[in-house]
Amino acid sequence: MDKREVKSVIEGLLFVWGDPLNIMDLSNVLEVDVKELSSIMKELMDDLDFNRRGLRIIKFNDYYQIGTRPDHYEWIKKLNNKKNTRNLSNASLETLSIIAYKQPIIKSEIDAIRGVRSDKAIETLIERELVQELGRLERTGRPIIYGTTEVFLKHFGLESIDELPEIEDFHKESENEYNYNNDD
Amino acid sequence: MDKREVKSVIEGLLFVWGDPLNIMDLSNVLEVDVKELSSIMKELMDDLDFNRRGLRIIKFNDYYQIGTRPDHYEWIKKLNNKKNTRNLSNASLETLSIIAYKQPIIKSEIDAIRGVRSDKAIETLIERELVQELGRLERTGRPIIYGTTEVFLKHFGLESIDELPEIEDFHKESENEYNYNNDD
Amino acid sequence: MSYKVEVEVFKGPMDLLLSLIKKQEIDIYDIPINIITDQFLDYINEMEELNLEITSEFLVMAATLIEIKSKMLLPKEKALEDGVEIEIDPRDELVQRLVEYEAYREVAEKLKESEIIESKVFYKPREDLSIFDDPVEELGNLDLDKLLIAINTIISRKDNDEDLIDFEELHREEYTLNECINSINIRLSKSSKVLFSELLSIRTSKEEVIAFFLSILELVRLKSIYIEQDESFSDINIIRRTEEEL
Repeated sequence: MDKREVKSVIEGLLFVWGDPLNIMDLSNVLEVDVKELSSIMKELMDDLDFNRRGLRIIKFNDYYQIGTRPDHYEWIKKLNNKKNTRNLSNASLETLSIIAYKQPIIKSEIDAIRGVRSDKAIETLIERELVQELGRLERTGRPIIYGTTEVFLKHFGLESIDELPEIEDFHKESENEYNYNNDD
Repeated sequence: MDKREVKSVIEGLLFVWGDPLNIMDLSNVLEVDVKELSSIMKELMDDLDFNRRGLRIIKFNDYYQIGTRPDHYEWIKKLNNKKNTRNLSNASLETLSIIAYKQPIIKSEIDAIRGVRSDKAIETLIERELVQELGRLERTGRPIIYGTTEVFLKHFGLESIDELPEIEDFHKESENEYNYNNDD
Repeated sequence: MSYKVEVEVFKGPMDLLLSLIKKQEIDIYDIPINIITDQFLDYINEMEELNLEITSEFLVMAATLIEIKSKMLLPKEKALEDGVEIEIDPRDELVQRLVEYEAYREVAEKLKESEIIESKVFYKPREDLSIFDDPVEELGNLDLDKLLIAINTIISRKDNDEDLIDFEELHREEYTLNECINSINIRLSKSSKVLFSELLSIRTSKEEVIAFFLSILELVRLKSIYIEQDESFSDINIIRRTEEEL
């Protein structure tokens, strides 16, 4: 099978599967090794974008999924009025950001950063499968350790956790700047 | 919207709809008159063929439907072999139980609950006279509404649908396994 | 000095503090602690006046601010860092916390934007791959247990997160009292007692619940049933009156 045909079959497979499909499974079906497939997938995703096809492929961790373009939302909504989008509250988003960057993290650390208790926010995030319990810390009280899920990546259109928007390294910066200002 | 964009949106619409979609519905959604749309559709179908995309659009009478290419059949079949399909041991029974408890219900809702398209299962159930069409929902695409039949009641020894055994509330059972692990 | 703030906006003391700093266009690394402390306390007073619940977190922060304020009046503590003696600013720790918190707040804003975009994507359900399976007679021996097991399996599998289902438009629009009364009478013809919860099913809409409830009241009025409850808010026992009671 030439590369073009592989791409074509991939479209078909993702269409049939509907749900996120792991690259290992694609590799098994197509009999193409994961590394090569990975670069073919990248090309295919770019092709679809470049040619402004009506469908796009998203990637998160090792999963690929085919879906519609966000900017076609208004048109598609006219046909399919069932999509209810529940966006997260600011408190949940704030909590989620902390978990995303600092994972694995325990609740008391989240609370300390936010300056408020985060129980309810964490509960919501777990319910929506954006956050999961990773285990417990072996110390007094055995606090639960939290981390983000694959749903989290998909929800925010991230390929992996490394794609989170950059934030300044505040620990270093605050120290430096602070000392600097201090000396003035 | 330029023609290219119209084509792109059509792909998205057919993808989401899944079933055959009437040109009148497409025309209403896209605000493009039927005659023009008809020629755009022809172009789009040719585009997909010419570029050997993994999906193709078929037309019958005034209906259009997007789907996979027949010559990809063997690859797609491997997808079924390679993957356990979420314990779909009993697609018909599963579909029947949803219709019984949630009727009146339309197909896209059954699909959403099962996470799988249920065309074949519904067909089987109608053949067996356990399920019937109750009418159509008055909205775009006029989807068919399904419900159970007298044969269904008789078969299960029920006097009325209210006698179905009680089940726990759908919403209470929110905790549960994690989406994508499912696919492994 | 009185400081007007929109009371509900703040998610906590950090959020409030950051807003105060932003409004004043102050350098976060050189906070005029007197002014900020006063404004923070003003805000708490205002909350009190409005009878809003002041969570302990706000009080802890107020105490911290006052402590820093008083330390600022004292000669600065010194510490050795890499063999060099440096002055410790009492604001140091608070500033670090604020900077960190602000960073996450900004990230949350960015995530919010991507969330909006990604929520506009539609996906499709999986095709029914069982067409590739060997045809088996799935509906061979049907019994109620199997049906129940099937629906329970679906329920337990379901991630009821995003889905999509709006049964509202499908529901029948009216539930007449007569229908509900009939249905209750049928139940009571089979057993002398039925629980209110047993009248309702998974498909029961709010309107239907209300209709059932009104029917019960009507039946009580007609003296064909009486009702009992073990305690407030518990399930309602609906009991048929016997012939002699009538």
